[in-house]
Amino acid sequence: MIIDKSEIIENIQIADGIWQMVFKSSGIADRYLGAGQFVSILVDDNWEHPIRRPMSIADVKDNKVSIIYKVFGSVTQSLTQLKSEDYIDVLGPLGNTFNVDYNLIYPILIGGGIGLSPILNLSKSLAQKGIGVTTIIGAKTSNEHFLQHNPNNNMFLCTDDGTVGINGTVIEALNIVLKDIKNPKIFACGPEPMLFSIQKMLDKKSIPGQFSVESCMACGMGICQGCAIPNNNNGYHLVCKAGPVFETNEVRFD
Amino acid sequence: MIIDKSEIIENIQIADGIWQMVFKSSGIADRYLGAGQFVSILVDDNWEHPIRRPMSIADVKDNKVSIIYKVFGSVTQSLTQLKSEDYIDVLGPLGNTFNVDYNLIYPILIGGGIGLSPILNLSKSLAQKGIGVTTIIGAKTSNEHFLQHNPNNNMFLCTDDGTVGINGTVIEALNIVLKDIKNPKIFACGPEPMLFSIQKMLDKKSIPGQFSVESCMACGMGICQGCAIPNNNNGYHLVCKAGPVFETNEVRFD
Amino acid sequence: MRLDLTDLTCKIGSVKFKNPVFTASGTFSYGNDLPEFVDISMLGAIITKSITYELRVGNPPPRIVETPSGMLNSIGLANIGVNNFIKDIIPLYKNIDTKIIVNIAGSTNDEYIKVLKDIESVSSDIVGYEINISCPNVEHGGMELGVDAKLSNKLITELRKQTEKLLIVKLTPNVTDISKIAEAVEEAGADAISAINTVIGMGIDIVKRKPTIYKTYAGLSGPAIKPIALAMVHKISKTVSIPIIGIGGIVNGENVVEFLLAGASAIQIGTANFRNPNVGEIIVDELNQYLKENEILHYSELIGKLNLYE
Amino acid sequence: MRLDLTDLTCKIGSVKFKNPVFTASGTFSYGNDLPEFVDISMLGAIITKSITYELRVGNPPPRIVETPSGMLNSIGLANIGVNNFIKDIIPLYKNIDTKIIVNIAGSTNDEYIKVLKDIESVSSDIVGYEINISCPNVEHGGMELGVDAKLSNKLITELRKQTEKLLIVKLTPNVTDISKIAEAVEEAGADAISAINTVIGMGIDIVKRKPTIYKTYAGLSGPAIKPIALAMVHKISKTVSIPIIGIGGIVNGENVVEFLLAGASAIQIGTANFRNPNVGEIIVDELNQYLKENEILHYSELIGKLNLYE
Ligand SMILES: Cc1cc2nc3c(=O)[nH]c(=O)nc-3n(C[C@H](O)[C@H](O)[C@H](O)COP(=O)(O)OP(=O)(O)OC[C@H]3O[C@@H](n4cnc5c(N)ncnc54)[C@H](O)[C@@H]3O)c2cc1C
Ligand SMILES: Cc1cc2nc3c(=O)[nH]c(=O)nc-3n(C[C@H](O)[C@H](O)[C@H](O)COP(=O)(O)OP(=O)(O)OC[C@H]3O[C@@H](n4cnc5c(N)ncnc54)[C@H](O)[C@@H]3O)c2cc1C
Ligand SMILES: Cc1cc2nc3c(=O)[nH]c(=O)nc-3n(C[C@H](O)[C@H](O)[C@H](O)COP(=O)(O)O)c2cc1C
Ligand SMILES: Cc1cc2nc3c(=O)[nH]c(=O)nc-3n(C[C@H](O)[C@H](O)[C@H](O)COP(=O)(O)O)c2cc1C
Ligand code: FES
Ligand code: FES
Repeated sequence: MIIDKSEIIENIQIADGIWQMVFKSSGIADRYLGAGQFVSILVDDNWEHPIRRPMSIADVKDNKVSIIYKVFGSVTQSLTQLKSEDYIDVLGPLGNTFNVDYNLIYPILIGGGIGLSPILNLSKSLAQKGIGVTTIIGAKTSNEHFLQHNPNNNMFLCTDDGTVGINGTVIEALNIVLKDIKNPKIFACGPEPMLFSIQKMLDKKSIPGQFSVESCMACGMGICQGCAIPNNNNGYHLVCKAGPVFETNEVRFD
Repeated sequence: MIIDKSEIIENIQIADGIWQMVFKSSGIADRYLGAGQFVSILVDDNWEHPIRRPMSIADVKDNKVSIIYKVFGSVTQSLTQLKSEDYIDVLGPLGNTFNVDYNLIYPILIGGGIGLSPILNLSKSLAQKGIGVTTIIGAKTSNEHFLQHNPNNNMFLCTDDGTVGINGTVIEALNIVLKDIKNPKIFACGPEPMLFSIQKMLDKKSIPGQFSVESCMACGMGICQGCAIPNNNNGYHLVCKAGPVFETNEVRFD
Repeated sequence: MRLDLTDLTCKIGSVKFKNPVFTASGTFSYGNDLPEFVDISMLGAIITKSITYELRVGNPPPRIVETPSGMLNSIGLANIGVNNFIKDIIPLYKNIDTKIIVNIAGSTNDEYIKVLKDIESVSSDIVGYEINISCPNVEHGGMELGVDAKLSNKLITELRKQTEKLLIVKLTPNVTDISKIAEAVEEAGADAISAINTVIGMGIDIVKRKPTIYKTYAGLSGPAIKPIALAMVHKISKTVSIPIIGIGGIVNGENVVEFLLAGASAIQIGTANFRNPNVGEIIVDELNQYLKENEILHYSELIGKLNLYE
Repeated sequence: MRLDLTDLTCKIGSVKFKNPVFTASGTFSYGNDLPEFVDISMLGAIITKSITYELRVGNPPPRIVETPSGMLNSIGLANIGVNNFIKDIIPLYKNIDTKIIVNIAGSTNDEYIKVLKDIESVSSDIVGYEINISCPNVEHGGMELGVDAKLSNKLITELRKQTEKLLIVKLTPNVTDISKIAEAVEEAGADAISAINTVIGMGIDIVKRKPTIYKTYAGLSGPAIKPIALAMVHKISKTVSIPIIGIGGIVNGENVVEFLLAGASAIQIGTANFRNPNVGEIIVDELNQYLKENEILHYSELIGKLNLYE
């Protein structure tokens, strides 16, 4: 883990309100362990926003690190103002990685909303190893999608309003996909309600899975104890340190 | 007085740490009354700095308004980042003007530090009316000057370190200049210690004058009562409303 | 579906206001002398700067300074005094299309009573009083009256006898338990509570090695104190049943909704006026917009509608 | 002229520290498990997170949220408990090249005493204790002990009997008059005072219509509270003669100078660690730089050297 003033190589809008930023950081690239890990960024020296913003790593190529972000509030808004050759203050890599025991299972990857970033990363890295996967990406509407719905290639998009891909949530898509698959294991990242629904479904069908979860973070490195998420033992995990990836039965959303 | 989102036409460094910004605002230009008035600017929507920053008007030409500013702290620092075609939120024009009864007196203009902005403005507007004036501009060192020392043209620069013009403060320059002048009246703007010294000198020699003074302002329009400066009646003037220009004997610096 | 009609009318005691967006004392003069671009008829009410018995010239400068997301001020209750207020300002209120509430301050109980009585004695369009109990009180060793429940109760009991108009008490946040003070002034007959006044703070100029404000200690306001104000409004709302007017760091319509949810029935805008004195009108618009988007007919449906976790 | 040698050595009670830059409780774990780029040997001291008798899992999420120039937290004193602390953490301090101060919290006087006694009973490299009296106390109806001068005095008197090590008391700012509490703990034998702990605040999520923090009320920290902290440190310094450790919104070397001028003998960095846990080292550098540029040999020449206007 380091703090790096990283030069921005690219910062472009790729879908409605969704941006991709690529920055140079050999320090972070060298320490990177795999999909699931994240960085935490500081847009400027402004203390109106004292806290860094965590962003999943979407890709690492040589010394280039990518993130994909959605414009939510003021910090992600000012992030869009940065241009190539500007510098950004990045802490990372943080957290753990998905752990795909691919000999034993068939990976189904599910990304919803801004949760697609680690999922795309995982999908790409498994593809590079020649491992077959099925990927489901959910969004509210087609404008938020920047990928192609391609069932033949095991890439399923779905939208709440049916404007592209399957009409419905990722749960509906998952139900369709599951029909043809033996020994599935789910790898998912997305909003809490989505993960909660998936968790209930997997539980019922006794399908294993891993979630990359979110939580409000102040430090991202285990020193503030802010990022707690309930475990199944009347206690809490620290998402930034024990996570963000957990086995689906290790976390509680209720 | 209006609040205007004004388009920036130019924003350039003109001397060491000194910048000039020109922006378009017919609203402010139309309401502008003369040298001495100021605007109050907001660099962005950031609430880390809740308060606008007052800046003297250095020039108004058609619908173009200029300010000259020195980089002090974070707000003036971020001001330098703005480029032409960016927008800036400006409140103005604010305050009163110098009042040069030029039939009766010979105007000597003195600007020190960031106080040179209204003085250059006054000098220019008197020159346009064909009125002869002598101007003295002080700075710590030559790097902060962007004008030419030109005694033949009644333009005197002075520096604390003697690197350009007269070696010494504006008081020394004033003493030299005063020798040849009948019915002088002083028009000055600059740091408080400078104005205080000039005030004591004028008082001793019974020379009249007007000062444009500074004070910490929250509103710039008479509603916060923050910008008080002692009057000579055990009370206070509001600099933003009764000023910033006062007769030299109307204000107290002790 | 989006509502076309929303209702911002607001009632405090028996007084009706156009909307719950008021301007805070000391940040909007006496409601006069504002820039021409400010349309005060858009505001629910204007609270005047604090009026004392004698005129006060205020404190020596520096009186104000910026802090992170806030500002410190120590104006020293500079105001024209009750006589000039009655003579020069009250007549202007005939032509003003919003409600006026007079904020009163004093160094002794007697001073508060005299100011209020003098204003009561003339016919006027004023709808009520806001009592600023955060002033140093000479009868109690310079201590702020507003930190003591008994003293606050006593003052408000006396003032209540003098007027049938709206009597609002503005509380100081610089106390261990603001609920106690709130209870005491409710018991004394206050119609409503304003909260909060500024938080005691200090700034230091390391170059001059002096405080940034002449009087050393000063009042902190602005977005920095919004979390403090929300906590206090919420606590007070759990204690008293009279309406609360929320104050502290409000700069936009969303902030208003926060205060309503915390339990405020109306709000006041302070520091934000200095940036744009027309912010009140903008906030009224934003609030209307919010109600429409969330299909809320009357803004009061939001008051206190917070779902606690536990 | 510029000084080449400056002196940051700091003494509180009989303990010498490398410099007056400490890290605040709850913002630097137990001084272990920090990122490898953090050089803790640059720090004057580390204050551990609050240790209680039993381990505590802490509060349900959300526990933290950002506010303008600040943050709210309600971690709920999550910590491993004194036994695990003694077993797993204290042995690590042998190899740590900075001083360690253990912060202690409890729900009853007895709990504080038990924790302190247990740590005293093992030989260790700990130089002292910081007593967090801002916790809800079950013996006093859930009220924070630290808002009551008598109760604070009683607790510190008892703890003083148990140790000769540095005994520092960390005060809560949520009181009417912090000087009273400061006097009471000085009288009880405290070696120093830390001020301030977080200010009570609240945030509201208008979409969820819920508090932004599970426990409704939470602690405000960061630059937003710096003016409040400076005022309190200054007030305390006018009242007691034991050293004060200033805390609240410090993010750089200039902020440290402000606290020194206000009367602090050392400072702690809290929230700023979350942005960069190495900020302590940077601040030590900045402080050194400041001393050089201002030709100050020993930093203590700045302590309390504020020129008031009146
Ligand atoms: C481990 C981790 C990985 C993340 N990866 C990504 C990523 O790859 N891409 C991405 O766009 N975002 C990601 N996020 C979320 C991201 O950190 C927030 O969207 C960001 O903090 C918003 O900052 P802001 O200042 O723009 O919005 P704020 O002003 O802070 O918040 C604005 C709105 O955004 C919502 N929001 C704030 N924080 C979160 C959050 N953690 N999750 C969801 N909504 C939030 C708030 O509820 C609020 O309504 C991740 C979060 C975590 C914890
Ligand atoms: C009527 C009026 C007219 C002004 N005209 C000009 C102008 O034409 N050009 C210009 O450059 N500045 C002018 N100023 C001063 C200008 O407003 C300040 O320099 C500016 O607010 C600094 O903002 P900042 O955020 O960069 O610095 P801050 O972070 O606010 O302050 C940084 C440093 O600047 C100093 N400083 C802050 N305010 C002032 C001030 N009012 N005067 C002097 N020093 C200050 C502080 O003491 C501090 O050390 C004027 C001020 C007034 C009241
Ligand atoms: C410059 C200034 C002057 C103020 N004067 C008064 C006053 O005279 N009487 C009063 O009751 N409150 C006064 N206040 C307090 C405000 O009315 C308000 O309670 C406080 O500023 C918090 O709100 P804000 O954060 O929106 O500014 C003043 C505040 C400021 C900033
Ligand atoms: C996340 C967090 C956890 C904290 N935990 C503790 C704690 O366990 N014990 C304690 O005495 N203070 C605790 N504090 C208070 C800090 O030590 C410090 O007093 C406060 O944050 C003000 O300093 P700052 O503005 O520099 O953060 C905590 C603060 C934060 C932000
Ligand atoms: S974010 Fe601080 S401990 Fe996880
Ligand atoms: S700056 Fe507000 S009254 Fe002058």
